[in-house]
Amino acid sequence: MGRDVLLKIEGLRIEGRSGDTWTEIVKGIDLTLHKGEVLGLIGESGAGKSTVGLAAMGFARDGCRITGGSILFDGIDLRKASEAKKRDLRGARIAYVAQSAAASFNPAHKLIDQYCEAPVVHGVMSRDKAEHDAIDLYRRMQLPDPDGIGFRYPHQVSGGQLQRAMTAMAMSCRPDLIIFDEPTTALDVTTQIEVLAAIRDIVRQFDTAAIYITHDLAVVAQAADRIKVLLRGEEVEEAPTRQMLDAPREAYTKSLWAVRSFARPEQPPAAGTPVVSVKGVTAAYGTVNVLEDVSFDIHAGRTVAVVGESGSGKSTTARVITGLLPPKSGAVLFEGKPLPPALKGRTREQLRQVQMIYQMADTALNPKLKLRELIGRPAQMYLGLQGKALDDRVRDLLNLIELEPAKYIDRLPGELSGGQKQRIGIARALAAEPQLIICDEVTSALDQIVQEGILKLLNRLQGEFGLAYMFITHDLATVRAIADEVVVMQRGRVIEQGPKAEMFAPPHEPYTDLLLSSVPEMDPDWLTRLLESRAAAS
Amino acid sequence: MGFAASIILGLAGLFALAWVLRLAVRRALTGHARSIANDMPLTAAFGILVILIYAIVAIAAPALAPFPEREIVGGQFQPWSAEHLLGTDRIGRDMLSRLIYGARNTVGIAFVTTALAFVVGSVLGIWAALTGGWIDQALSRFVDALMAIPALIFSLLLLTIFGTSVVTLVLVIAAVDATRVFRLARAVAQGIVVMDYIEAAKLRGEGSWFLIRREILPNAMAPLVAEFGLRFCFVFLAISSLSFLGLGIQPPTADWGSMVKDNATLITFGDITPLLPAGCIALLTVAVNFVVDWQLYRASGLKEQ
Amino acid sequence: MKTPLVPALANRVVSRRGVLQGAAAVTAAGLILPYGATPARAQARGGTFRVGIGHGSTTDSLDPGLWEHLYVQTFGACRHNYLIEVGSDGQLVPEIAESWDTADGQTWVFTIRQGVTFHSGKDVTAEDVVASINHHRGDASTSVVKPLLAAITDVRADGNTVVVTLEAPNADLPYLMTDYHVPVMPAVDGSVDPESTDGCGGYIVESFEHGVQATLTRNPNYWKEDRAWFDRIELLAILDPAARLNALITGEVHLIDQVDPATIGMLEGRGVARILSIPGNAHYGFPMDAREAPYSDNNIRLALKYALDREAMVDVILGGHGAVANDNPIGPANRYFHAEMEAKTYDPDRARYYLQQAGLSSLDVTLSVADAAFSGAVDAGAMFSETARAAGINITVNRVPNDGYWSNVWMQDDFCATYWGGRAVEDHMFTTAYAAGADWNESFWTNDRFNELLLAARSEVDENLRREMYHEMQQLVSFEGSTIIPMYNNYVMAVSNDIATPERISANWNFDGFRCVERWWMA
Amino acid sequence: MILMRVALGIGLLFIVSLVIFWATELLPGDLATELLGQSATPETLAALREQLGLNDPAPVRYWNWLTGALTGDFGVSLSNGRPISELIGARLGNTVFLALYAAALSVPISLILGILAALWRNSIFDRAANAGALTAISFPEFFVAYILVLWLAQTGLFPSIVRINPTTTLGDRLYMSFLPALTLTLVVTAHMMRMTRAAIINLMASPYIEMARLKGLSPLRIVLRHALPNALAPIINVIALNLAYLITGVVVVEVVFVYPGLGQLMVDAVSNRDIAVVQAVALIFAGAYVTLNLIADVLSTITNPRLMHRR
Repeated sequence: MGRDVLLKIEGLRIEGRSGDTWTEIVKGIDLTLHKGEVLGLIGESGAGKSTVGLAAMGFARDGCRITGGSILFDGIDLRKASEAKKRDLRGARIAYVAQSAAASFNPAHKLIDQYCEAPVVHGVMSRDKAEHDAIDLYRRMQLPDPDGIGFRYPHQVSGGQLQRAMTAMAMSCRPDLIIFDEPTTALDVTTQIEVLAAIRDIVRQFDTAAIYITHDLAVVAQAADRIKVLLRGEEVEEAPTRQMLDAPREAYTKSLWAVRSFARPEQPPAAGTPVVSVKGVTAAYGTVNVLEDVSFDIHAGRTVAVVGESGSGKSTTARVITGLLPPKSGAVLFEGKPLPPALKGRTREQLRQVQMIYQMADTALNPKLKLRELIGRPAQMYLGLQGKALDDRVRDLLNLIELEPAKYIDRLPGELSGGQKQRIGIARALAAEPQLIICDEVTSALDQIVQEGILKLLNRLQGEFGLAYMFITHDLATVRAIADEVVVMQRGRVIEQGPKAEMFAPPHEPYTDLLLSSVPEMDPDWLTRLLESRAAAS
Repeated sequence: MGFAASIILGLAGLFALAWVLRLAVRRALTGHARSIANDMPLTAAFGILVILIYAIVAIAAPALAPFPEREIVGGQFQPWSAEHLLGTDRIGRDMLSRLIYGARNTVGIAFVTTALAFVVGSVLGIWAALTGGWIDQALSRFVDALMAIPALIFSLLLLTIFGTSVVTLVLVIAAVDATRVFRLARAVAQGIVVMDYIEAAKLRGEGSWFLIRREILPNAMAPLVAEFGLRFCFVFLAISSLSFLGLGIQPPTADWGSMVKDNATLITFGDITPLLPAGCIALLTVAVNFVVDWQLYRASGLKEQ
Repeated sequence: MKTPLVPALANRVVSRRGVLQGAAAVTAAGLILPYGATPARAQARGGTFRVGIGHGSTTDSLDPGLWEHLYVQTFGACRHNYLIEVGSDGQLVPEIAESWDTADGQTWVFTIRQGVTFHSGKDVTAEDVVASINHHRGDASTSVVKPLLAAITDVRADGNTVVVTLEAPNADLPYLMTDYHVPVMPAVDGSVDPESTDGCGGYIVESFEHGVQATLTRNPNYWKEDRAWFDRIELLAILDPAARLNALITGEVHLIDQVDPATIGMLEGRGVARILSIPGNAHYGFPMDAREAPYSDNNIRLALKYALDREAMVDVILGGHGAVANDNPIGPANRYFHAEMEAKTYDPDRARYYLQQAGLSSLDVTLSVADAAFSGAVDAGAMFSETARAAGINITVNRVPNDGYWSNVWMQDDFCATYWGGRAVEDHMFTTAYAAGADWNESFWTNDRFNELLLAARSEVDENLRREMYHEMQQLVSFEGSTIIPMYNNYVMAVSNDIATPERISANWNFDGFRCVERWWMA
Repeated sequence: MILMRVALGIGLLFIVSLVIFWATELLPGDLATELLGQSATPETLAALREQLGLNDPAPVRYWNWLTGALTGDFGVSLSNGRPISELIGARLGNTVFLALYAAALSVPISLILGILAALWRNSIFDRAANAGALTAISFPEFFVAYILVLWLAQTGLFPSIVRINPTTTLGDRLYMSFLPALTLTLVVTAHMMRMTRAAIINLMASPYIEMARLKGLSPLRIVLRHALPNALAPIINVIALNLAYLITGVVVVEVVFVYPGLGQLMVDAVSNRDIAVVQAVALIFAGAYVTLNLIADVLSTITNPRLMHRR
């Protein structure tokens, strides 16, 4: 690491505005980056990692302001530089790759037009040369059809390809530094690998320095030379990657590392009539079948994890069970008896038995209702509770989800944290005293430590009430933690199902294998090995 | 010049008062309400203050007006004096008193009309969005058809059919405006009905009325309230346009639109008399728009500042 | 901008001065007078005269039988001539009829002027005149003056004369021939084409669009040498009062009607235009249904007559452009106007006295008004209501829609507002609106003595006796009649200083008897 | 898809024609009574009704009217017997001329003001433009018109009334119609400007705008090249809406400036119960509204790559 210092940030302080008040969200961060070096910046949401990343470009988002410290890029003080000077640097010498390429490409222009914009505006190269250069970079990024892909609009290109195209665009002026802001977070696990590999290769090819921001340790481990851990705007620790993985010093870092330790103990095989049986269900939106002959059982006190990538039909299956999407053929049995296919045909009692918890607690809770009514309404509706009895029941439920009733009962969802909101979703489902709860990606929007709490809570409640869970997820780590049985879906079909132990032990179906092998591991060499083994296999 | 100066002074005074008011409200309130007040720009405070003043004037018109609304109390077009602060009108009625009663009549009628349009339009609009299917299609196409006929012309036609009493005026303008509200309410509700909490409530087995009332309406309030403000202004101006064409609020009821129109020939000679009622209309419209802007800004959560 | 059909109908015969003596012996030659009066400034040809009129609609018609407002009236006067014209001083002036004569008042002979041509170049003949009159006669006619000409039993051409035969003698026939509805139009196969713009007037139609504008150019072959001074006439329908006023001030037009009294002072202050305020016999009123209580009691009627402030109404409603009326439909311009009647002033005590005579201490009545009745009727009602209160009379002003006022309110409600156009012939006014059983006896008032006098006066030839008869009738109408007439309204127009006007402006109809287009000239 | 919208538009017009027909049926009295007025007798009324076809059942009359209207034949004006197409022709031209004139003034002004306001948001310029726009729409239209006459006509700059006929030259037309066009411009600019500003500001929070800023692009380039293309749909829609208003909603301005447009014709026809003219004009207005919306839809589609270039 004896190379020149490219970026030096000292004592960086940034404030964010809420209403009329400013609060500090970055509290004195130091950061040094050498030429050609990749720094991993990790932390949970609210750690300030993106803010720091943008500050490295001398940029603060609307509603933020840099209040202290210095940012020296190649000797230029970005805090003192004029806007024009900063504009000359941005895109030309410092580039940025955003989390969602789909949102960060302008939908109105073709990819190659957007590629060429920065080089032409900054006077690095002519439009013609930029176009040739773009095609060359697309090829290097292993994009399919590199000659033609640039002439498509963003919506015509898949997410993984867009992310690579955006990396290529960031490279267009051959910058000295690229900020990667969670570039793979929005991608499916199998796509993530390809993008990660492409990013790593291109950065190495051009010897570009990078700041790689993510909340996923295993991902950053594949790309970064050093890792810096942030918590609430402050640095926790910084160390070379291998050292950080093997021997974290701080308790917080250790707790981050320990998240994946929770696992539900092995359960004996379930017997008797399943609570819910999905029997040969085929369902369609319009004329396009989205489910084909899907069958599986869910027993009381057991958790069935339904796994698959986006578009595999996981959530559609849930819609069939709840009656929102009546199947074309097949049936859903409840305790052995068929449920009316459509929601309208079901009795209140049948509705009560199947409850649902959603991925986005933000949209699943009516923001204008107090917790009292949010949680109380099912109890009032299904169980006929009123007045004091209802109030007591709501308080009990709040206790069950570990929120202090007196403090929370009259709050609005907007006044809660993400994890707390998800707990309210759980309480609302519990209030109906159902037999089956469908959990649709309930943890995927949460930070890892919070996820852990939710999973533990769900596990505890299952023990207490003998609930059956149908757990929809794309995250195999979560499956490992909570499932008794696993159903793997791909393109509307069940391709494999069985007890968890069997599913995680070879041999697998090829797709299951692909899914499993794509889960990043906490090993800086994992990606290299995986790519080598896949290359060997093909 | 004295007139222009007094207007500028008056507006400045209102702004100052609004500033003081906002400060006082911030001190007095706590919690969520206070954070709203903290967020409030000065223009919004000004708007709220103006609306409050209008409301008070409208409600307390008989107590505030020095003379009765219709009584001839002086000569024709008397100048401003101590007795008649704003002079008298074309048949010798007190201008100030008529302006004050005009607040009650014009604002009151516009308010009732807008409220009616909103109740009908938003309930139907939300219901259409919630129900979907052919009901939604039928209602939407019908409303599209009604909207294709220009509002002023349609009102004119209906008023000619049903005659020009205050009741028909209110009903006709409300009916015409309800179509616009329907469109907005439906669009807003369409954004809400796809939310998971609506699905959750449907899964729970809630009926349509509960969904509209408890789940959708509270979340559609912000844009609807903003639209209410704008609609209110449009209704206001529509009534004065109809008065201009002779179909609005009928004399001798004091109404700003008619008062502008009745004195319109004076504008030709640069006389400021018609400015007073027109100014009253404009001030309220601007005030409402300030509040609406603020509401929209809050609703969108856009960090503009 | 509809004017009520009824007053328009009732307005048609204008001045009967000199007719009675003419009826017996006077030849037409004796009536030939110079056109117009002494000019104020030298008359000169040239210029474009633009007129802004507060009437006009797309439904206007070229058919003279359907004309009902100032726009079509003026447009008609531009392109047409009549048999006889009413001069500025109210005298009859020969126009297409060179002279006229009658032996018995029943058969009339009109001699048609020779050498006059229509715009199309065709000569004006007796046949054209016959067809023009017949357009308003017969079952198929849609003309609004059909009832008026119903007394004509025969019209025929005889060489260059037209012979008109009546059911019964009527000395007023020449007056009927001045009616603006009866212009001389070219005949084709014995009938006129009502949609044709062809006429024998001073101006030829260049273009027109109903309800918008009409453009005319001077008729180079016009037979009158000292008339029609302008090269072009443009008539514009400007319904909005403020727009009309603006157009005058900015010089877009030279003449406007219906000037808002409130702005007259300011307009004059501008120095670009002058106000012509022409007293006529037009009047505004409030008829009461004499058949219904409480109006069946004359004491009540008198109480109400003393409970309004006529002077204030003239000031406020007419802006001073008018005169106080003493509940008398016969105006000061009439020959037999009774000026010596006791004037009624605003006198609440006297009103109260009449109430007591009727055995009442207070009175509640409802007055239905709309500005369709007359401009300012609503305000006038409000003023009436204010002044009557002092007399213990509570008048509730019921503002009714303009639309349908004349069919749904007038002669339906027992107390409402009305308007009558200028009328120079006493008999006509009384016969139309005060005679027992008359179609438009709006107050349903019947008085035996009055009806007796009306018949007698019609055939009375002694001037003094006749005067006395009409005076008595006016006295009866004023003090026993059932119509409150507080004011005579002037014709108020504003004319640009670019236009010169004769010293004398006709009191017969607006716009100098619609003839401003040919009597006025550029200054 | 564009065909689909056209079909929808035609369907909409059909419903509109039903509504119009139904509404005009409700007008009190009929043309026969209105035409004959005071001189009506039962016999003449009956004869006239027969002649005018007023005795046919409503569906038959509707059908006759609709088929006629489709071929451009709106029948004859009931009150003066002239063909309605002739009656409407010149006025429709006048109305469209004024609408286009006002649009030619207001669209560029409001786009430029809206873009500048978005660019310099919360600056003095933004606030002033906003306040000015608000004030302009806060006064009744006729008041604005009178004030303009006071300032611009009485000083002799422009005529206070519009005296045009079919032979008026374009230059004269533009000059004489300036004040009505300016009044309308003031009325609609505020709306379009605010929508343009809002649409652009709305987009300024999107990630691709942040991306553009992080590419080091100038603010003007960001607004013009990155925000504006994506804000086109709402802007086009608001322009279409305002154009429709300019064609259909200008009765008041027509009255003040004595402008011979369709609005005055409609008001005239309503008060004269000339139902045939009312129906024809209402249908033309509705047609203009539907067509403009259709054009806006199509333009929005064409300018949106997501709709134009399918995956």
